[in-house]
Amino acid sequence: MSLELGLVSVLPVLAPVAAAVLVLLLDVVVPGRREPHLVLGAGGLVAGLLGALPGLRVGAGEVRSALCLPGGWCAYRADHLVSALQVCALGAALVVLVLTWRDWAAPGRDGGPEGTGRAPVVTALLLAATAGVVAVPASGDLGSLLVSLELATLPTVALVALVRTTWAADRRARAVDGAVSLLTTSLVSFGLLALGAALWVAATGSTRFDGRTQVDHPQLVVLAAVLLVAGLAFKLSAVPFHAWTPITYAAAPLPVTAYLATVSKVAALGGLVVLVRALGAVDGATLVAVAVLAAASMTVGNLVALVQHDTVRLLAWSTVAQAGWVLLPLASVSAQAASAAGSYLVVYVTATTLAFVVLAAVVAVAPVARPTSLEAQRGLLRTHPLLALPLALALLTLAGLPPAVAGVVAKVVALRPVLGDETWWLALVAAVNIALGLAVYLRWVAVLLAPAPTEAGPPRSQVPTRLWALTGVLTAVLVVGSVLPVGAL
Amino acid sequence: MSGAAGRVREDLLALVPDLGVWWYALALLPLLLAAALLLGLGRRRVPPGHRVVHRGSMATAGLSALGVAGVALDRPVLELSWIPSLGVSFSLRPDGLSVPLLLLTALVGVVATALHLHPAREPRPEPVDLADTDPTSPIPVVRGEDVPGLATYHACLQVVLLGALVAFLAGDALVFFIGFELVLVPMWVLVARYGDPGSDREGAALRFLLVTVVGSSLVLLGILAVASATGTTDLALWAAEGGASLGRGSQLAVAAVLLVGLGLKIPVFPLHTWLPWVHATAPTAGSVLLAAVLLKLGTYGVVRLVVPVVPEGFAAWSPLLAGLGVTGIFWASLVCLVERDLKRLIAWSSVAHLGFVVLGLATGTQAGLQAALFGNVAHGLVSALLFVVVGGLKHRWGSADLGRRRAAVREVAPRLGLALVLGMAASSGLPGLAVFWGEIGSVLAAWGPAADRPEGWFRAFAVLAAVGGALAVAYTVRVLREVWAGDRVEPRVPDAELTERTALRMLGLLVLVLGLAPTLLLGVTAPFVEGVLAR
Amino acid sequence: MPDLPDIPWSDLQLPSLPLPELPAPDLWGSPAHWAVLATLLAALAGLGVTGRSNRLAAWVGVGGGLVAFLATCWQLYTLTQIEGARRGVGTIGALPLGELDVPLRLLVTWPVAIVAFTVAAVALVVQGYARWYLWYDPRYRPFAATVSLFTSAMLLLVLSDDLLLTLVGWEVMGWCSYLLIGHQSTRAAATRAASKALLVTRTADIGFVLGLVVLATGAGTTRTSEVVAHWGAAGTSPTLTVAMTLLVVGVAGKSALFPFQDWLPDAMEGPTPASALIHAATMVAAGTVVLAQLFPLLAVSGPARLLLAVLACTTMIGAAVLAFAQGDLKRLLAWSTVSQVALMLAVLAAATMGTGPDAALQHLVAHAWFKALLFLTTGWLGVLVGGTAMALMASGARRYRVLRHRFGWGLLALAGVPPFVGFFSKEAVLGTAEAGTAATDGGLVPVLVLASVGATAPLTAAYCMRAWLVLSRPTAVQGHARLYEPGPVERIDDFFDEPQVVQEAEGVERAEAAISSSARMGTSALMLMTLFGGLLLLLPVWGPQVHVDLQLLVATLLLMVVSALLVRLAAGGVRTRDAAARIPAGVSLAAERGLHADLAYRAVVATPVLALARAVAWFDDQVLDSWVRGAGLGARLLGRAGDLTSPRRATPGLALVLGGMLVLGVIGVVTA
Amino acid sequence: MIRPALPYLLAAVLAGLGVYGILARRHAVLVLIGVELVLGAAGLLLVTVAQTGAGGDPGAAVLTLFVITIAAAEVVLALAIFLALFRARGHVDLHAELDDRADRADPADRVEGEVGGRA
Repeated sequence: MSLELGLVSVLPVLAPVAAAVLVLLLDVVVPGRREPHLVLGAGGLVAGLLGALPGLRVGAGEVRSALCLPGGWCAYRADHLVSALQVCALGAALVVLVLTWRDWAAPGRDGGPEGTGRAPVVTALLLAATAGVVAVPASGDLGSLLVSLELATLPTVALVALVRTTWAADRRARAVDGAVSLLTTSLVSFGLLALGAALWVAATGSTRFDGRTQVDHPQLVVLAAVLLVAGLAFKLSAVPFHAWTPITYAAAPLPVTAYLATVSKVAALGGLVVLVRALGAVDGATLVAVAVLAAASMTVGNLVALVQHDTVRLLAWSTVAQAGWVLLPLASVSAQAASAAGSYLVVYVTATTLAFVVLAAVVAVAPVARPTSLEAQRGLLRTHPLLALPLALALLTLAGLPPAVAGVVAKVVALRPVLGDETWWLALVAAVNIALGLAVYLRWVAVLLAPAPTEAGPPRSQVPTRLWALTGVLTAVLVVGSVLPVGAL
Repeated sequence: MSGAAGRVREDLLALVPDLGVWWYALALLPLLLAAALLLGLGRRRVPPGHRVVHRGSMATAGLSALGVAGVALDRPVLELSWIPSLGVSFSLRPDGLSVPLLLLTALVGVVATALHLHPAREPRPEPVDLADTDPTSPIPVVRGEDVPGLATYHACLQVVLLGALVAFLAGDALVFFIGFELVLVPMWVLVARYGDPGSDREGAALRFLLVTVVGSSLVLLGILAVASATGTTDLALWAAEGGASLGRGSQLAVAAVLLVGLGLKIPVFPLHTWLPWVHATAPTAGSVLLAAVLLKLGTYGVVRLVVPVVPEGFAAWSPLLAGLGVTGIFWASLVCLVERDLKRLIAWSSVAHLGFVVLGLATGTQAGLQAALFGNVAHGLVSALLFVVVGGLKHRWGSADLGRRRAAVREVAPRLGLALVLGMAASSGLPGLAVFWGEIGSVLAAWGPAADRPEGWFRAFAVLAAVGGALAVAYTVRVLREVWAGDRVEPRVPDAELTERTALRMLGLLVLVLGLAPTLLLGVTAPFVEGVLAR
Repeated sequence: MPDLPDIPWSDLQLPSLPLPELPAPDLWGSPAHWAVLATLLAALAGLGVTGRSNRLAAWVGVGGGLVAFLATCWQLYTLTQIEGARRGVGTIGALPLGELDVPLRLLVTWPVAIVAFTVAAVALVVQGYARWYLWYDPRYRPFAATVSLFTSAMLLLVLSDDLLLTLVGWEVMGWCSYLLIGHQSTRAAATRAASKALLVTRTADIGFVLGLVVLATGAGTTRTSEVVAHWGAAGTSPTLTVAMTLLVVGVAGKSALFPFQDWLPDAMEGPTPASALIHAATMVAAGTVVLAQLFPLLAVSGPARLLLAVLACTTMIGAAVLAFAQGDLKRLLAWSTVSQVALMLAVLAAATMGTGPDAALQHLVAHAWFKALLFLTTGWLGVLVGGTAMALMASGARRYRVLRHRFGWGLLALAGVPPFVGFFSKEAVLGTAEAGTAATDGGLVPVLVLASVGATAPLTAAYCMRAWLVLSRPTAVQGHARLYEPGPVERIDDFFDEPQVVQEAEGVERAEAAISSSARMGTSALMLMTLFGGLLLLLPVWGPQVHVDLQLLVATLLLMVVSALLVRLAAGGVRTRDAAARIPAGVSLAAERGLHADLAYRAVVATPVLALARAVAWFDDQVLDSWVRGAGLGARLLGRAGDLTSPRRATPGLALVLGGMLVLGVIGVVTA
Repeated sequence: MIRPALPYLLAAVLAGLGVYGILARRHAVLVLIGVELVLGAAGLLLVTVAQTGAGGDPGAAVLTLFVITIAAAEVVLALAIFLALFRARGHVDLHAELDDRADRADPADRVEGEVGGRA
């Protein structure tokens, strides 16, 4: 059995993995340094990004495949949508990597550098998880799917727990709590996923997703698909698999939260896309289940986000709501469903990343004790207009309201397949949730717009240049996306 | 188009330079640039003075109005591929339906930017009786002043105008929708930040936003349903197809969703409760824009997205729609008889007027549609006029409560008084002023609706609408008696100042011209109406 | 009683005079256009461009009136030059209303042209008079503009050949009456009266609007002549009956028929020129014009005619009785207007297709002349004596001799004494009613009308006599009158002066005692028309095919004389020579309050409507809006509940995951 | 084809036991064992299918190996986290409160508290 490798196509996955290994090796060679790890990690991500970019140009129906068997089946298949998801994940991971810079730059407990050697570990974990995320949507069989999914999940658990030693003890304990929450959910979900995989094999007789699946037991396929969806949904924070989300988001370091809120979602959606494509020919019966998931997620997420007083928690619940929007198009039989969900996810990831970047900047400069609270951002538009405007843009994108046309178009793309099916009940739930979501995000925007509190002290420090750069780049992406929306991928 | 109007148009066309699609640049770009510039300027440590901002904003609106006039005369067509993956093109295509509304928007834009914004103050102490009158109570300032956030305020006005213009110009459903939604955030800011500090302005703003967003979400659903059935978002193609690719059930569903969504915006009874709150709170320019432009988006949407696109669905819902419209006329007019806040009262009268518009639309006849389109524009002018007056009065009085005793407007501010009489007379359907033709046309059309409408119901609606017209006179009389007439001259308030006078003159003149020569407007809309209903 | 012959009306008419063949160029439109537009433009200019100058406003107002007057005169002439004496012209072009044909045209025929002439003439006089009357009024300019607008609206209504144009004129007049009556808006009574006038008439207008709508949509056009042709051809139908009944209700409101009568006497709160205009030629008579234009339809709608007859006859007699009991001369005249307008409408109900509606229009014209005269003279005297109450007015015609003939002729004409104009019109009315009786062989409606007219004539004579007795009471010290009238009254030149607000006290008094030449000239012209206006009614262009029953004539005159004598007798012992003083105080008070119709309006309409409005406002706020509020609150509460119940421990989260899996599995398997 | 009922039954029992363990136990390691039982059920199912159902696709059997490997990795990580939890909190009770609600409190109270703290 000969295997066609096609390593160029796998570069998006290989480059981060290789970088992760190199980072660890480098740590052995030159211990106690930070910058080289970062540069190496960034290099790996950029290389992956460059490797994925050509995939954006492939036409409809074309696939960049690798690890192929002579029969034509490939374990790695990246078409246009998958490449887009990969680019999105790698880009977001790069942003998170830059966000974590502060972990390296800050002094240790006694004024000197932190001596735990966290830097290479964190970098390596980040790279490994990203490699997993990138591999998920491209997987061509159940085995690759399971492996890459766990590769995407397990390092993030470690990342949540690996907090800075300079933190207070109870803050670190909270981080561990967050990790426990994420870990237990992911464990159980993996159990479900494995069961689902087994049932899938039992029902279809194959572990490969090659579109030529023969169906022996339709009900079994549905059950398997539902179990697989349930196993994947936790990663997407869909209700009722969302319980870990607010706990972990609030407990983890901000860059890691950003990672969980953005890059991880790509993995979840990637898995779902693979699944939906494999199911596509088989059956449409999981649709109702997905529809229920979507409706419940967006409603619960928005409702609870409405009463949050902490921005990170608000973003956590907003993630839950947005998960519903990502799932929404998948509830239809339309051929564009996967692409619509992917398109929505890209917009969501961009906007959420921008929100987290701004949040990181605010945390860096805010003079108050609790910088992530909503109250701390009162009057931000007066005090830091260049932070507040991008944040408002990001929030409006999430809400889907002009002038953030990108968000509107994303909502349009997500809703279109549902209305193509005329699933009116779901569409109506979605419509109500547009309004609910607006209430959520505009509550935040209103705080930004409000007059600044007079007793606010001087800013603690300047916003670091790298955050300015990230804000600028992401804002530019959103603005361009609003002027010339891409629409469906 | 009737001969006279056609000739006038040709003569005017010969005069204007042929800028083609560049008219759009003239109409839209100034607004965009000014909004960006004002937002930028407002963020500076030392914000620019009110004169710079006010005049710049006014000039922008004027420039844009010029562009809109050019668009209205030239009617160029712009088609740019915009979102190829969704088959959406950025197409701007004015026709007989949109041209009057475009001109209305441009005019109201000039008026709204011309009005001064005043800093939020504590309401003036109100003497409850003649004995308590404090002759030295400060006379409120109505001239321009440096107000914090003035630049942002004007930027919001510009964006609202931009959105409305885009929505009216759009030849593509999605472009329409984006324009439709673009107005929401700036309007929300206008109400929440510059609204009446004496009331719950943030609550009112949020209520406005959420209710209208629920409406626009439903509109989006309808648009997408039609788009997936027809495979295009081009409005001209939709109208040409006339719902052929939608089954009866789909037509009913799409029409229902669209009508509820747009009905929230218009607003149609019983979805109207947000309007009085928002009007009572919004700053004057905000009220003017809301009444004259934003509500028009709803009726425009019905004529654009429902009537020609899902005719069968619309016909099925139209008796209910007409019934709700008539109930709205009745309901709002009755509330006007006891409402204590003058601004809210004017807002309620808007609900009544739009009831007539809805009734006309629902009849499904050319006469009804013509009357509705006419009534739409007429209501825009009249409500803008009334809100300029009432907003000015509210600023001068410190509140718009009718329960307090105040100086008679006719005695202390005769110019405002005259405008108030004109506006209220027009609002009560006085012939010779604009609103009359729309209302009587609606009643005429309702008595003889289209063949597929239940005649008995519509006749009953016509009777109720006529009774509602009499109620309009009743509340008009009430307002004039409580505000305009009387012998008190304390506390003194200043009369209309230059910008208000100019705005009132322009609006009043147009109300009069449309009332005396309705053919000017009816001639513009007639080809469109024939095109829609001739099938 | 000797058997007297019937004289056909055509025998009384003047011979058709051959008019010289003057060139009749229509410069820029027809005279109808000029008449309507001149007054309309005068109204707009009066509001818009006169600035602060009363003088300019007066020029504009009177100028507009003059142009209209000349145009209507010219129109009379042009009609003689037109074959068939019908002339239709367009206005602003047809409205493109799709299925409905709305040509918006005007139509001039002889009766219409004469009515227009009368309207324009009275309006011109009123404009000139108002300049004097409102000399010190700071609001003269809006008043003049409103009068112009009022005139324009009435001319439009008279000349209209389109139901919509009729409605335009109709409603505009209603509004103008509001502004005119409420002119002195600082007085609560004036504002109240104005509001009442507008509300009552507009309420009745619901019927008018609906009637027009029914007629127009049924015919598919709003052109009056075509509407008449269409429905006339269709014959009697329930729809037509309903439409005409609704129209009659509307007309009843505007013409102050029972039960809408009460607004008109209250309208006396307005300045006297406004009262003259409203009462004489325009608003209250508009209903007559409209029904005359639609007469062929009214004639075939039995119930509508019956309703009209009952309302008109009730009003006619009741108002005449009330007029007698008023303690104020202006209110007396107001009630007499109510009575006289009811007379015009009653004859429309009694007329048949054979007689046509012209008698009503003739009475309209006649009434316009003498009622305008009476009002303007009353206003004049009111200025001189400081009020219009009977007590103040007593001896007025003696003290100011210049008023004597004006009052005398006016009252004689009102009473219908030959050879004044009122006599001719009343004969035409009687003749028409009698012809109706004959044609329908003693039908209910004509008999009712005939009886009521017969009963009204002596009542009218009675209150005229009463007024005259009071006015011409010899003063105890006649010499005092000499003091007040040292010669011809002072004149002031109103068109070339601005009123000087700061004047010496003596100057003010003199100015007030004087009257301007134009105002005086106007009343003189009216006086002449009161005497010679009968000639206008005898022109050969009227077409009533009626006979003057001399027997009836004599009987009526006798009755009138008797009632006048009775009044004289009753007035005998009274110091003010006021016969009404014999009426018990309670009754008199009730009569002055219009028999408390106000309370009835309030109880039947205003109170229930306001109660309903309060209920609606409450419902809107508490029930409808509560959905919106509830949604906001509910979302927040749900959110809080969701926040509180979202798991904080690992195990419930795991249970949720497994439970969710179970639910999804069930959904998947069930729907598969 | 023979239906191998016994292995399927065993897989079902294992999965049920695992789910029961997850739901009923609060000791972290016991929950972990519950998850392992579910994974075992999946593995058993896969092996059975590989032997009977799947038409010669070796993937099913290989997948079992994958699952086992991943499970091992998970256990390592899980035990590490539990250790950290024990160090931080002194227990490995999964029913303990994980979420610190301090930042959920009403902002008004919090501001007051802060002011008081500064004073």
